[in-house]
Amino acid sequence: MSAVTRKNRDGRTRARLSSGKAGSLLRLVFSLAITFFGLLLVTFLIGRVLPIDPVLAAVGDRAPQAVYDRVREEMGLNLPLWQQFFIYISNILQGDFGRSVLTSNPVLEDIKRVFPATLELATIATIIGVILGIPAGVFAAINKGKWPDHVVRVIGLAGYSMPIFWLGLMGLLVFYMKLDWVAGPGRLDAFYVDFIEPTTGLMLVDTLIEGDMDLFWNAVSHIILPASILAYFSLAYIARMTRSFMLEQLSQEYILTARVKGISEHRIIWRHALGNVMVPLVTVIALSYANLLEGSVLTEIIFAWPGLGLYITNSLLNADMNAVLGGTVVVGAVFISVNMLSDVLYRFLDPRARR
Amino acid sequence: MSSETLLTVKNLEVTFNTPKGKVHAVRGVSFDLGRERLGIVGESGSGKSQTGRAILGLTAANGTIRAEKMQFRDVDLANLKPKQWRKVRGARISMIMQDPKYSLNPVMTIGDQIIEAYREHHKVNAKEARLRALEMLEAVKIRDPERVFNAYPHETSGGMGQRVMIAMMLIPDPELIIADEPTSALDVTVQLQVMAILDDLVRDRGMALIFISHDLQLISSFCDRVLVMYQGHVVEELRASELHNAKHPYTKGLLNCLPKMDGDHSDLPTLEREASWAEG
Amino acid sequence: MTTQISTAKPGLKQWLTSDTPQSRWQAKCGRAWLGWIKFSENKLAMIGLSVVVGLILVTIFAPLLAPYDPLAANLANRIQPPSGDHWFGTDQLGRDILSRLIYGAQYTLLIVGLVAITAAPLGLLVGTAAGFFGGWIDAVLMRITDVFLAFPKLILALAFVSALGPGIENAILAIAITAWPPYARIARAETITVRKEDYIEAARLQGTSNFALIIGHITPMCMSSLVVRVTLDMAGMILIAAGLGFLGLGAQPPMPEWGAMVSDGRQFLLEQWWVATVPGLAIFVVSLGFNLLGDGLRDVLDPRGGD
Amino acid sequence: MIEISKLNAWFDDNHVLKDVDISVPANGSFGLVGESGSGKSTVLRTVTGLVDDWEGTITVKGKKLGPKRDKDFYRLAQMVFQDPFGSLHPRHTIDRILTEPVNIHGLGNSDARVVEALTQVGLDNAFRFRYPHQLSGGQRQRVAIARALILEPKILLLDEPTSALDVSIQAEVLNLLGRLRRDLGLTYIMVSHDLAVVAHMCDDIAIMNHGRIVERATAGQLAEGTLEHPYSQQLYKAAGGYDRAVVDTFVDWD
Repeated sequence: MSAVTRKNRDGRTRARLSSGKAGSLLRLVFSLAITFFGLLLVTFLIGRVLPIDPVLAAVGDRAPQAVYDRVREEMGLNLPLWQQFFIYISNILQGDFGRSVLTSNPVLEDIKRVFPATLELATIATIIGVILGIPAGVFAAINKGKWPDHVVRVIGLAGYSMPIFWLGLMGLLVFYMKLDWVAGPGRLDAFYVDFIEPTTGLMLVDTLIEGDMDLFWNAVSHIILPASILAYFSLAYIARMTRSFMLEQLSQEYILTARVKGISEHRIIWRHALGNVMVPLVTVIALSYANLLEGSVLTEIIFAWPGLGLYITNSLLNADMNAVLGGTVVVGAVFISVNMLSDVLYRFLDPRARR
Repeated sequence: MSSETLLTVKNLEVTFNTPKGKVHAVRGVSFDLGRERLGIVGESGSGKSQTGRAILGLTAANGTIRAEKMQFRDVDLANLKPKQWRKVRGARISMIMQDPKYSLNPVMTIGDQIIEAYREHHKVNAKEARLRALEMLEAVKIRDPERVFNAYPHETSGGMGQRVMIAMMLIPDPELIIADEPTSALDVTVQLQVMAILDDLVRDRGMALIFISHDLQLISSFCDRVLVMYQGHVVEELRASELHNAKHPYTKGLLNCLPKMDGDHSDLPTLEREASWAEG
Repeated sequence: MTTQISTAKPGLKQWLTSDTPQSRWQAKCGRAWLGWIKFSENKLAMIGLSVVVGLILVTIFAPLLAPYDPLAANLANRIQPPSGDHWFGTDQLGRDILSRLIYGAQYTLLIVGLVAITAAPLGLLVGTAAGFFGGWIDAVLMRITDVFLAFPKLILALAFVSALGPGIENAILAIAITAWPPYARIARAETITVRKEDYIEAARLQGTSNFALIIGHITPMCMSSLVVRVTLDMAGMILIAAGLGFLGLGAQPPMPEWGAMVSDGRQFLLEQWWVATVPGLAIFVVSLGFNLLGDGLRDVLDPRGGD
Repeated sequence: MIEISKLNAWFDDNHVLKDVDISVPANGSFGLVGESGSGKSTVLRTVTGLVDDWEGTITVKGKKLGPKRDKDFYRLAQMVFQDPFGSLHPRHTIDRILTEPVNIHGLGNSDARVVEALTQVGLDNAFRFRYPHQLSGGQRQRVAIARALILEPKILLLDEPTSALDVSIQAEVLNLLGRLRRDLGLTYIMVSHDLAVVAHMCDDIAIMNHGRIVERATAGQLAEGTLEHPYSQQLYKAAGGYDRAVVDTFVDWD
């Protein structure tokens, strides 16, 4: 090690991944690949330790031993573990997650069908969370220690503390069953379901494409309650982080500089301080978005929302491991990608991170 | 210098409410300022910086400023509303702070920050403001103003950052500049270069300057008059050229305890503090 | 030492707030006292603390507090509304909901306690080691952390529980496995900021071993933010545990676990709303208690206020 | 006591020390002066083993140093850092800060040693169980010196020990350091950006710029101002305070 570096030193050409823009991007992609590999390894191992026999699940428990052995061989289960893992990875890289026992479709096809529903829900929730959460956090920070701060703090902490399945049930009880302000479970009323051909899979977009406003408003009234409930969590998180970032920035010396210049308080808060807050806040928003994508499981169950969370849970309860592991890999991959995206965005927003 | 008085401060008091009780940072400071360079010198905790900030009404939220009189030309600084303060800050009184690493906004370009300072007080279009900002960068002897204009603060060195700071604070053409340890974060030679730039600009534009520093030697070689502060009080006021005739034991002690390049390795005289100094 | 304490006795408070402590013990007490003063000024945090203390007391004294046997079914007395006999009514098997709530507290406390004492030290160890040694140790440990962080928390817990079989032990294990990565991240970040501090280098220059540096010098600097984060996370763990219970993957019937109780009440939601509402409120209150406590601790221990 | 020759050091790809030679006799006091980035502190950090990537020879008390420092080295040479607010562990009492090195080296009798070290630096025993934040800057620096002394070293490496202090406190600490060197027969290498401080404290002085020693002088030569290298002359002039005419003669040494 030291001999090599010493030799290269005088030419000052030590090869380092971190040097240069391309290098740092390369490093990012590299760590992404490693993380994804780890994700596959863990899902593979979970699939292995499961007490559920995948052969039995495929052939049924009344199949003769010969059939059982043949299927076992077909599934590659008699190979050494590392070979099985290799096959698993190469299948997944080709988009082959196996077939779902429950729906008897290829798992990838199932995921393509259900994912837009989750995406739609999480996106609307995040938009609501950002629109309300950032101003609430700023408002709390500039009134630190006064009642607006306490109100935002209590609302936020309550959001963190609410069991989401319970809040969903209570929401349904009050706004659907008692008040009838919103529509109930599902993405559309049962009556409408066959009217719409999925183009993008996003109900609000599809109905607009078809130009059917009745359908559109029906979809809105279905999504508004689950999205608001998810948004509450995202709002609580974003508001809290905005507040603490904001307080940190407001105590910085450049804020004093701006005051010395005679800049208005309004501009100091929204241009100077928030400009700096946005840098770390992007990561927070990305994280909360990724969390909603994965965390909507319970909400989807309560609202019978045909998304990824409901799909994974149903498969899980029916021992449909291909579907569970496939779903987990997809959610994990989305999570990793969103994180990487926020990393790239961070570099873009913070001049200090650019090169 | 000229006999015209710009600023009169009488019995200035700055008090902070801390969890441990009240802290009196400044206790009864009075002085008059003409078109001159006034140095305020003192050790940490002497209240010198808080005196400077109080003149701009920028004491932290947990502090209160009280003064019998704080008159800047036609403005009564002791009784200003936030809106009126904004017309004074930057436009008429400005301040240069210690470390450009912290006192410039890290996510705004240097050009934008200078333009912001200018347009807050001068109604001009963007093109005109840009021109003025570039001129100003040239005036603080930055060799490549275009490049620095588009740069972010972290891309500049300490000395260059402080020149940018000077450009930003002088561009609205204020009458009084308060410089709060403007060069303590810099290396000695850079420190003097930055001071020379400040020196020239203040002289050319006929501005008054309050220079706050812990460095008695530096301040006496740069200013016309020096206030020596100790624990919130002004213990002595003297002409910079008369420093060697200082009368107060604190001032004398400060001068004596500096190591000198005379080849003498024997112990330095130390400063024996007396409680009576803090009673003013 | 004891004599010194007694001579300083004129007031305990004076002893605690002394500027010139006479012993290590007094210095430590004085520090703790100042922290407590600051903490107790925060009313919300005190509410949180009392909820948590209340939870512990209820767990300990459950047999004395509960008016009925939590498991005793009485089909003649099914889904009764709240009354003088049954303050929170009865469930679908005629069991007293209040008694079930009281006995259910122990599961919540057990889950939170076990996860905290397993996940937090693990995260601390991984994070400080990664941050302190840097290089390939850091790279390997942090990639592993990232992998676990990339997993959807609830789904990973679901997968583990379904792999290992439903039950409270497996729920705890599953939650612990998903809980440690953020602690490792925090500990690493703190370690990296203090690693290059002069006081660490000074200790190194006195011949302090790496192990002693991590344990004696770096860990104390990570503790504040870690304690805050763990307390706040306890609220989240309660919610995940309840979520697993709700899905039937946590504590198994007839155990009176709060999440499962909400699930039981789901079918009677419209007419007998209290069956689902009351245990949900209990989860909410306890979770809020931990959140308030953590938030207050943050103000005392971690003045920077970041997450 | 200390012989350094052809010392080179690198931070990543930056060559921060270039062929530095220093020789300090026993009970001598050597001063290194330079501006930020001159590499003056790196010399000390390399000697103490805080810099990994270096070449050259460092001989301390006749023993050539390898890549790693052993416990014996730390009993022989100790360092005092610049910032007294950063060099004491914020969660440890003064007592613990001073006791720990005694225990690490198994010297025993830690109570008496702690008291003695505090007395040596002029601190009352009342400070013993305080935390660093309860002390002033000067008191903290005294504790840092006590920590260095408690292992009874022969060499103190002083990295700008007074630059974070007020001048009146600086005088007290410099006097303390001078007295300790006389009384305990210590050998010093002192790093500072302040020519006057170094001139006051040291017999031999080296002026550094960009990792290189550009000039060597004795305290007597400094007193007379007979420096030859233009960079040292500039530094010397700058130490004299502000003079508009002198500033115009300055050259950037980048």
